[in-house]
Amino acid sequence: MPFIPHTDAEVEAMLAVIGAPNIDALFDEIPVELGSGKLVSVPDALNEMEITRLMHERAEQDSRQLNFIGAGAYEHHIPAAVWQIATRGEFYSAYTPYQAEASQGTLQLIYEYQTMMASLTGMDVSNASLYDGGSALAEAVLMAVRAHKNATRILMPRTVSPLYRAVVRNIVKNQHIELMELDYDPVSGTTPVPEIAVGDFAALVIPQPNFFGALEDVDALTDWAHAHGALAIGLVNPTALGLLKPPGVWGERGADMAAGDGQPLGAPLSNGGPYYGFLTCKQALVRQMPGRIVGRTLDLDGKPGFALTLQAREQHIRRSKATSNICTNQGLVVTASTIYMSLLGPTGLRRVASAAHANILQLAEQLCAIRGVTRAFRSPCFHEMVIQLNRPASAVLGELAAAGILGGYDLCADYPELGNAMLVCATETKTAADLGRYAEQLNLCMQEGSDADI
Amino acid sequence: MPFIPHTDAEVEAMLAVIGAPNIDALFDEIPVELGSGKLVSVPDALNEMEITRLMHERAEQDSRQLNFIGAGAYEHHIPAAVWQIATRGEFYSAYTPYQAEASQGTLQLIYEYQTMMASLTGMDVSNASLYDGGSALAEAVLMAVRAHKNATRILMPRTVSPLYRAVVRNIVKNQHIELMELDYDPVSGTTPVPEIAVGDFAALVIPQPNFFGALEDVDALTDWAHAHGALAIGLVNPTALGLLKPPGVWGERGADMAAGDGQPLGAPLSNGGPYYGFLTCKQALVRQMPGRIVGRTLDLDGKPGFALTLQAREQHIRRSKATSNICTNQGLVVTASTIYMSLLGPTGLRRVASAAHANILQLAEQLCAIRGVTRAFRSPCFHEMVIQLNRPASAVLGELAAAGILGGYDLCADYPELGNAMLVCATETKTAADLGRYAEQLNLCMQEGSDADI
Amino acid sequence: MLIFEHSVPERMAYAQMPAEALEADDLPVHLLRRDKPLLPEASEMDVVRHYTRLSQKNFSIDTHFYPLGSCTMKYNPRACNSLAMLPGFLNRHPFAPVQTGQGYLASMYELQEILCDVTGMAGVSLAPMAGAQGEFAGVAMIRAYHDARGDHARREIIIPTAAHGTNPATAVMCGYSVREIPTDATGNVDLAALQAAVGPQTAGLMLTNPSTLGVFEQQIQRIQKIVHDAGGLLYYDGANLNAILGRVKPGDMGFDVIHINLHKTFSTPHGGGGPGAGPVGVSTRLLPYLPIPLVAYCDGNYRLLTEADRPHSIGRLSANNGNAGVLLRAYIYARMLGAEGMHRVAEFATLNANYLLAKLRQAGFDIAFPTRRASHEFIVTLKHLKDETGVTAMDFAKRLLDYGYHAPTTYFPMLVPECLLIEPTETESMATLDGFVAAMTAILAEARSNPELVKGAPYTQPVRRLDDVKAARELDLVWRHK
Amino acid sequence: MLIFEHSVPERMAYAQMPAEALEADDLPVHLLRRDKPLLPEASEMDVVRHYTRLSQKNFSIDTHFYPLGSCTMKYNPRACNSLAMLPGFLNRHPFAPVQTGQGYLASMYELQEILCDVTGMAGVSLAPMAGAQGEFAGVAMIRAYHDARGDHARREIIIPTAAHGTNPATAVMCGYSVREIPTDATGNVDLAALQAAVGPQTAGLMLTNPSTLGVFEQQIQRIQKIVHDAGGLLYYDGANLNAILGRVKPGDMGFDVIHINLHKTFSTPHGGGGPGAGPVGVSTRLLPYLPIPLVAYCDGNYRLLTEADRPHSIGRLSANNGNAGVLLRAYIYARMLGAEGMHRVAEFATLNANYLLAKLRQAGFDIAFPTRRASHEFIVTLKHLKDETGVTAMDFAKRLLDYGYHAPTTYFPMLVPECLLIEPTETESMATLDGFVAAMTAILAEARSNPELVKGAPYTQPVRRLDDVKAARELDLVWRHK
Ligand SMILES: Cc1ncc(COP(=O)(O)O)c(C=O)c1O
Ligand SMILES: Cc1ncc(COP(=O)(O)O)c(C=O)c1O
Repeated sequence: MPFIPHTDAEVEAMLAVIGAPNIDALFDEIPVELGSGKLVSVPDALNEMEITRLMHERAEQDSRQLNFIGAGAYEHHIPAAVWQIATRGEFYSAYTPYQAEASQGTLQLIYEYQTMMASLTGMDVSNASLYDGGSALAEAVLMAVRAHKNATRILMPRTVSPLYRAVVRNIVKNQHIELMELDYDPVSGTTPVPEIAVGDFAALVIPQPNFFGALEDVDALTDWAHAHGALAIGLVNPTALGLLKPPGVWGERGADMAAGDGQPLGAPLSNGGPYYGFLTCKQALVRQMPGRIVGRTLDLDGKPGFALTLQAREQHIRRSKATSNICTNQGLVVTASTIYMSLLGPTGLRRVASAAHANILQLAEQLCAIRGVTRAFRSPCFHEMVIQLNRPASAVLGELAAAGILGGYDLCADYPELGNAMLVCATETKTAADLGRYAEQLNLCMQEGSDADI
Repeated sequence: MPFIPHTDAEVEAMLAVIGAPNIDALFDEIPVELGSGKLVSVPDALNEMEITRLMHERAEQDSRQLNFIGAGAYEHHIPAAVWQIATRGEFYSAYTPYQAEASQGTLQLIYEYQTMMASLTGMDVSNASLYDGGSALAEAVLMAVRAHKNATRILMPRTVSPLYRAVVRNIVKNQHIELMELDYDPVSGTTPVPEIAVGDFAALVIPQPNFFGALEDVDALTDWAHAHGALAIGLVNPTALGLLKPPGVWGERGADMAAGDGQPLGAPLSNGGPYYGFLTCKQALVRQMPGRIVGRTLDLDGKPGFALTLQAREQHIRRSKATSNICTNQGLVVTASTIYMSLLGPTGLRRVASAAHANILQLAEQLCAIRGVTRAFRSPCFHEMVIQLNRPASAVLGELAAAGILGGYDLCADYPELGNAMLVCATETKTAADLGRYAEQLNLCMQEGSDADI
Repeated sequence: MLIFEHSVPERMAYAQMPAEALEADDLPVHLLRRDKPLLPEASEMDVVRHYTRLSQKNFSIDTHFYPLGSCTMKYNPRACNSLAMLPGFLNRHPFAPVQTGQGYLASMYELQEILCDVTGMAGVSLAPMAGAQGEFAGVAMIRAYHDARGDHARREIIIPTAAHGTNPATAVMCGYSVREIPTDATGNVDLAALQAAVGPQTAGLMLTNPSTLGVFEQQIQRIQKIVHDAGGLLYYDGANLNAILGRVKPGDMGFDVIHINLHKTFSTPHGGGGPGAGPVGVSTRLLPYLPIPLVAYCDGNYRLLTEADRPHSIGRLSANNGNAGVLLRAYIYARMLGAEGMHRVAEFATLNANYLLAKLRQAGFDIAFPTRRASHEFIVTLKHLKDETGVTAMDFAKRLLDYGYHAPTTYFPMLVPECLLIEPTETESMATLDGFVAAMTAILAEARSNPELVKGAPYTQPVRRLDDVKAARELDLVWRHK
Repeated sequence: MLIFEHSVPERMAYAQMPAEALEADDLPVHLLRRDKPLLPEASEMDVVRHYTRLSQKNFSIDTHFYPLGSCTMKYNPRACNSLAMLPGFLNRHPFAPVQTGQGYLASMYELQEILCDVTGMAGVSLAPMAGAQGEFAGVAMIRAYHDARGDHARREIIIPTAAHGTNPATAVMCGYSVREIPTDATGNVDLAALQAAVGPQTAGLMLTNPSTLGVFEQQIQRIQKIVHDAGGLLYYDGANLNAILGRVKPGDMGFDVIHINLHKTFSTPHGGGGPGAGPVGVSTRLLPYLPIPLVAYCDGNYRLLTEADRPHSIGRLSANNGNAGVLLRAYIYARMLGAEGMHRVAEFATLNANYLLAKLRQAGFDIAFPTRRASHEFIVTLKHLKDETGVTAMDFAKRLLDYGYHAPTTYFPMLVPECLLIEPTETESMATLDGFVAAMTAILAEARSNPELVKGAPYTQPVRRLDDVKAARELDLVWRHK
C-alpha cells in the first residue's frame, strides 16, 4: 500500500506482540452498528507516474496569461532560492516548534521574520503569522476591541477591500462587534477624515494603499483616531512599505497595529493561497496579540537560543480565554517570505516598489489615451488604479482574456456607483512591451466594442 | 555586480591591506600587450526576473510530444523525491569528496551506488561513474587492452549503437587500437558467434539488448570470447537488468566487465545530458579500472567511514601513467540514480522492465497490423524494435511529428541495408491510449502517404 | 548567527534587484518612507547559506521519527510538493476567469467529493485554512442554524475537558460560552455529566473521536442521542481522522459537522507551523450554511460559488480561496492512496500504535488507559517515575532528542499527569518503532540510575535546555543593533 | 547506517511501482535474471530520510566556505538550477526533431558565441563533458592538425611539472609521449628548459595560465613564440579562467586551443564530483577539427551539425549532446552576469585572493611565491611548520574542518612541499575571509602549543580521521550481507 512500509511478516510479528489475531481486531471497540466505513466514491489509486501525468495535464490547462489583476494578490518575481530552500525537508516537514531545542532552525527564522516585519511596519512586535490578510485584519479588530475595553465599534472605510470587509464581518459578527463603514471621497478615491464628533470607537482601520490603489492621508486619519480615543490599525501592502511611510510613524504617535497579507513577499499567486497574514503592534499591546510569538532566551550554558513564548495568550494554555483560536498558522510561507526579504533587502524592496509604481504610471498614461477610458480618481496611487470605461467592464475583460490578457478586477458588483470600472495593477514583472500590448489590445476592444455597441 | 558581495567600503579596506591603489593594479603582472580582454559580444546582464521569463519562454518552445524514441536515451518516470533530494545544496554544491571526513554524505552514497551497480550487473566492483555510456564503453575497451596485455584488437558488433561505436573509435583511435566490426544476422538482428578461428583479440563487446532492441545470445558470445582468450564486455541497459540475466553470469564464467549508460535510472532525457556511464568488473580487474572508487575503512576511533581509494590508478597521482584522464565525473546524476534505485528496489525495477516490455509487444502488434509496416527482426526484444515501412522513414517521422508524435529513430543513415527502417521504443510511461494513438496516426500516415506516393 | 549579523550596509543580492526606477516624485513626500527598514543587506550566497544551515537545525519527518501525538506526523510524499508547484498552478491569479483554472478547479471539486465520502457527510467546503478555522466555520454554522430557526436561547457549547484548546477558544469566538464535562476513568465521556449538562441552552457538543486520550468513544451513539434530543448539534473534531479513515465515518455516527486537518490525515506538510487546511463537512441540515467558496460543476465547467449562489452561507473566511496549494497536495495524496490505500491508513496507523503500546508496556512504562485499545495514538504517564526519580515528562522528552527521536507530545491532554501522547503513524516501520522502544527503555534506566543526566538533557542539539521563563519575562522578540 | 541496512525483504515504495505486467514469457528463459539484485527494499520515506540525512554529512558551497584551490568553488545560483530543470528542457529527447528544441538550441548557440568572446577564439564546441574531456578534444585536434599536414613526426607534448594530472594523462590517451619541463623559482616556466625541449618532435605545449601555482605566466608571449617557432601548437588549460575572465583572452596570447571548465568559471554546480562541461575553443586553423555536435543558425533555425557537415571533425565524444543540462546552467549564469558582471569576476576573485594572501602573510604564514601577485588563488607552504612541530598540511586541513571551513587543496601542485592551494573566489565576502584567517591563525597557534591536538583532527565531523591505507589495502568496495 502506498506509503506503508509493512511487510506481511512484520504484520504477523506485530500482531503477535499485541496479542491480536488480525488488524480488524484492533478496531473492536468501535460499535459495529456504525457501519463499515467503506469508501464508495474515492477512485482507485494512481501511482506516482500516473498522477504526475494527470497533474501535468491539468496544470497545462491552467494557462499562463499576461496578468494585470491585483486586488489583494500580486504577481512578483520570486527568487528561485526562496522555495528551493523553503521546501527543504527540514523546513517543509517539521511541525510547529514545540520542542525548541530540536527546532532552532524554524524558531530562529521566525525571530528574524518578526524583526523584519516589525521594522518594515515600524512597530515593536510581530507575531509568527495568521492565515491571510483578511483574517489578520479580523484578528486586529478583535485585538483592538480587547485592548480598548470600552468600545466595540470599528470604523471601516469602504476603501478597504470588500473581500477583507466580508471576512472581518464573518469572523467578528458573533461577538457583538459593529463595523461602521466610512464612505470615500468620489474625487480622490480616498477616505476623508470622519466627520463624527465623538464616539465610542475601538479602532479606525486605515488602508495604505487602499483597495483602489490610492494613497490615503494616513497621518490625518491616525491622528483623528487617536484624538477620538480609538486605536489606529494600518492595513498595508508590505511591498509598498519599501517606499511608503510605515504605520508605526503615521501621524503624531503612529498607528497602534499593522496588518496585511504577506503574499507579495514571496508567495506565488497559486490560485489564492497559501498566503499569510501578518500582524504587528506597539509593545504595549503585545499581550493582546493572537498567534505564536518567538522569543530569544538563553540555554543552560548561557548560550542564546529561541523558543515559543507568551504562550499564556494561546488556546492550548488559555483555552476559552485565549486571544484567538488560531493554532496552525502559515509557517512555511513565512519561511519563504523571510528568505525573500533577506534576498531583496531594503534596496531590493524599494526598487520593486518603485518599479511597480513607475509601471502603473506608464500604463495609466497609455490606457487613458484610449478613447472611452478614463482614470477614476485623482490621488496618487501605488501600483494599482481604477479606470472607467464607456463599455461594460465584464465584456471588455472577457475580450481581453480571449486575447491572453487578464485586464483587471471588475468593480461593478462591489462599487456600482463607479459604473463600468475596473481595478488594474502593474507590478515590476511587467515590461514596456507588456504594457504596450495591454494598451494596444484595450484600444482594439474599445473600438470594436463601441462599433459593436452601435 | 551579480553574486559579488563587496561593498565599496570593503574594497577600499581590502586594497589598503594589500597595499594596492586599485583593483587594476592587481593585474600588473599581465603584459599590457595582451590587450584589455574587453568582451564585445556578451550581452548586458539580465536580472533573475528577466532570465526567468526568457528561459520559461524558451522551455515552452521546446514542446512536449508523445515520445517513442529510445536509441540510447529512455523516457522513464522519475520519482519526485529523486531530484528534490539530489539538488539539495549539500549534494548539489559540494566538490569531489577529497576531504573525506567532511564529505561522508557523498562518499557513503557512492559506496551504496557501487554496491547496487555491481549487484545489478553481477560484477564485483563498480567505479563512481564515467561521462556517459559511449565513453564508458571506450574506457572498457582501453581497460581490456591494458588487462589483456598482448592484443589491441576489439571485436565490435554492428548491433552496438552506431553512436557508441563512433565515440569509442574517436577516443581510442590514437592508441593503435583496432575495432573490428562484426555483422549481424539479417533474420534475427543479433550477432552470430564469430566464425574466426583464432585471433589476437583483447575483447568482444556484447550488447544486451542490442541497438535494435533485440536480445543477443549472450551466453554463447561470452563463452566464445573466453575460449578465444578475449575478455567479454557486456554493454547493457540497466533497466533491462531488472529482468535479464546480468553480464556477471553470462556463459560459463561470466563477462569480465559491464558498461552502459545510467540514464534510464533516474536521469531525465534533458536534450542528451547529463547522463552517466557506469563501468563494473570482476575483482581481478579492479586495478585497471578508470575513475574514482570509494572504499569503506575505519576512522581513528574504529568507526566505519568512507574515502576515495585506489587513487594510485588516477591522473592526479599517476599522471601520464594513469588508467584514464578522467577527473570530474557525473556525480550528481549518480546521486539521483542511487536514490532512484533505492526507491524502485528490485521489484520496482523488474516491474518497470516488464511494463516496458509488455508495451513494446503490444505496440508491435498494433503497428504491424498496419499495411506497409513490418517487423524487421524475428528475435525477442526488450523495449525497442525495428520496423520497416514501405515509405521513406524520414517522411513518415516528419508527418508523425507534425501530429505530436515522435515515432522513432531513423535507421537509414546507419543501416542503409535495412531500407526504410526505424527504431521504436515504448517504456512503462506509455498507456494503452498512447499506443493506440500512435498506431492510429501511423495508419493514417501510411494510407495518406501511399496515396500521395501514387 | 542571525541573518542581520551577516548584513553589511550597501551589500546587495544584485540579481534580485529590478533596475532603479525613476524617483517616485509624484508621491507626496509626507507619505514616503524615510528610514531604511531592518532587512538584511546580504549577498544571495549569504542568504542561501544562512537558511540552508538554519534548516539543518530542525528535526523533521524527512530526517527523524516524529511521534508527536495529535499531530499525525507522517511521510509527506515529495510528489505532492512538486506537482502542486507546477507553474500552471503557481502562476494562476485567484481572480483569473474560471476558464483559465479548470485543471485546478477539477481537482478541488474531486477533493470535495472524496472528503464527502471519507466523512460520510452531505457536503464539504474546502475554505477553512486550518483546523481551528474549520472549527470556527463549523460552530458558526451551528449558530447560523439555530439563529435561522429563531432559537436564540442556545448560548452554550459543551466540550469535554480532554478537548484540544482550539475547541473552547473557537466556541468563544463564535459568541458562545463553554461548559466543560469530565471524562471517566476509561477515557470515555462521563455520560451522566453530559446528561446533566444538556438543556435548552445547549447549542451543541464538540467532540474529538478518537479522543485526545487516544481511545475511541465507545458510547458515541448515546452521546449523539443525548445531544440531539436536547436540540443541540454535534461537532466532530476530525483532527484524529487518521485513526478511522476508511473504517467508520463520522456521518454514520450521526454528527452534523466535522472539520478535517488535511495537514494531518492527508499528509500535507506541516511546514514548521503551517499552512494547513481544515475543510468542513456537514450533514444535510447544515448544507446551506457552508462557507464559500465552493466548487460546482455545471455544463461541463467548474466554477466557484459565491454569496450570490449561496445566500445563507456563513460567508467567506479568507479573502481568496483558502489554502489552495495545500488542498492540491491533499488531492494528489488522496489520488495516490486511492480507496484501498485509504482504508489501509487507519489499519496500519492503529497497528503501529498498538504495537508500540504493547512494547512500551513490556518495557515497564505505565499506560494511561491500560484497558483500552489504542487508536492511532496512546498515552504513557510518567507520574510514578517522577515521584520515584524526579524525572519529568519534559526531561524524558528532551532526552529523547539526544537519542535522535523527536519527543511525543508532552503535557497534553492536561488531564493525564506527566503524560506523553505518542502517535507513530502508519508510515513508520517496525524497525523504527523498535528503535524508539530501545531509546525509551534506555532513558528509563538512566532516569533510575542517573536522574541528573536526564534532567540536564538535551546535550546533542544546537542548544542545551532553553530557559522558557526568561523568554517570557525578559521579552526579546526582535533583534536590535547592539 | 547504509541504505541496505534499512532494507527488509518484500518492502516496497508502492507509489513507484508500475502495475505488475504479464510475465515476459516470450523471452527465452536462459536470458532471464534469476537472482534478485541487491537494491534496497525500502519505503519511500526510508529512502527520503536516509538520503536527506546523508546529505547533511557534506560540506558544500551552500553551507560552508570552500576555498579549494584549482576548483573555483563559488556560489551556484539557484535560478540556474530551477530554470535548467524546466519540464520543456528536461523532457526533450536528444534525437527529437530540431523544430521541437529551438529554445534549447538557441541557448546553446548563444553560449558558443559568449565563450568565443570570452576566450578570444574563433570557434567553440560545447561537446566535451568535463575539463579532461575538453583536454582530450584539444589534444586530439592538435594531432588531427599535424596528421592532416602529414607531419607525423610530432609525437611529444610538453607539459610543465606544475600541471594538473589530467594534462599528461590526456596527452597519453591521444597517443603522445609527455616531456615535462620545470618551473623557475618565481613560478614561471623555465624558458631555457622549454627552449631545450622543443623540436621537430614537438606536437604542442599544454599550459595552465594562471598556473596551478596561482601566478600569471609573465613570459607567455615568449613561450608562445618558442613553441610556434618549433612548429608546435599551444594548448591552454582554462581551468583557471576565473582569474582572467574579461581581463585578458587566451586567444590574444596566441593560443590555438583552450578548454573551459564551466563547472568552475561558469559556476555550474560540482555535484559532489560532477557533472561538468569542458567546452573547447580553437583558433582558425583548428576550426575544421572541432568535435561535434556544434550548433549552427541558418534560415531562422538552429540545428546541430554532424559528421556530414564537418568531415574533418575529430568526431563525437558523447553518444548524445554532451552535458546539455550543465551547459544550460552555464548559459543562464552567463546571461545573469552580462558583460559587465563577467569583467568583475576576475577582478573580485583576484582581490579576494590577494587580500587573503596579505592577511595570512601578516598572520605569519609562508607564502610559496612571496614576490608574486596572487591570481585568483595562491599557495601557503607549511614546510617550516612541519619541521618545527610535525604538523603537516594534511593535519592543518583536517583541523580547519573543525573550525567550519572546508580545507584548501592539499599537496597539489606537488612541487611545493606541504602546500595549501587557497582559492576564495569572488563570491565570498570580506567577513568570511576574515573568519578564515582567524581560524588559520588559531590553528597555527595550536600547532605550536599543542601539535597533537591538530594531528588528531578532525573532532567534529561524522567520523574522525579515516584510515586511507587500510582503505586501499583491505579493499571494501561493495556492501555484503553479514
Ligand atoms: C484535536 C485537535 N483539534 C484541533 C486542532 C487544531 O487544528 P489546527 O492546528 O490546524 O488549527 C488540533 C491541532 O493541533 C488538534 O490536535
Ligand atoms: C588545472 C586543471 N586542469 C584540468 C582539470 C580537469 O578538469 P575536470 O575535472 O573537469 O576533468 C582540473 C580540474 O580539477 C584542473 O584544476
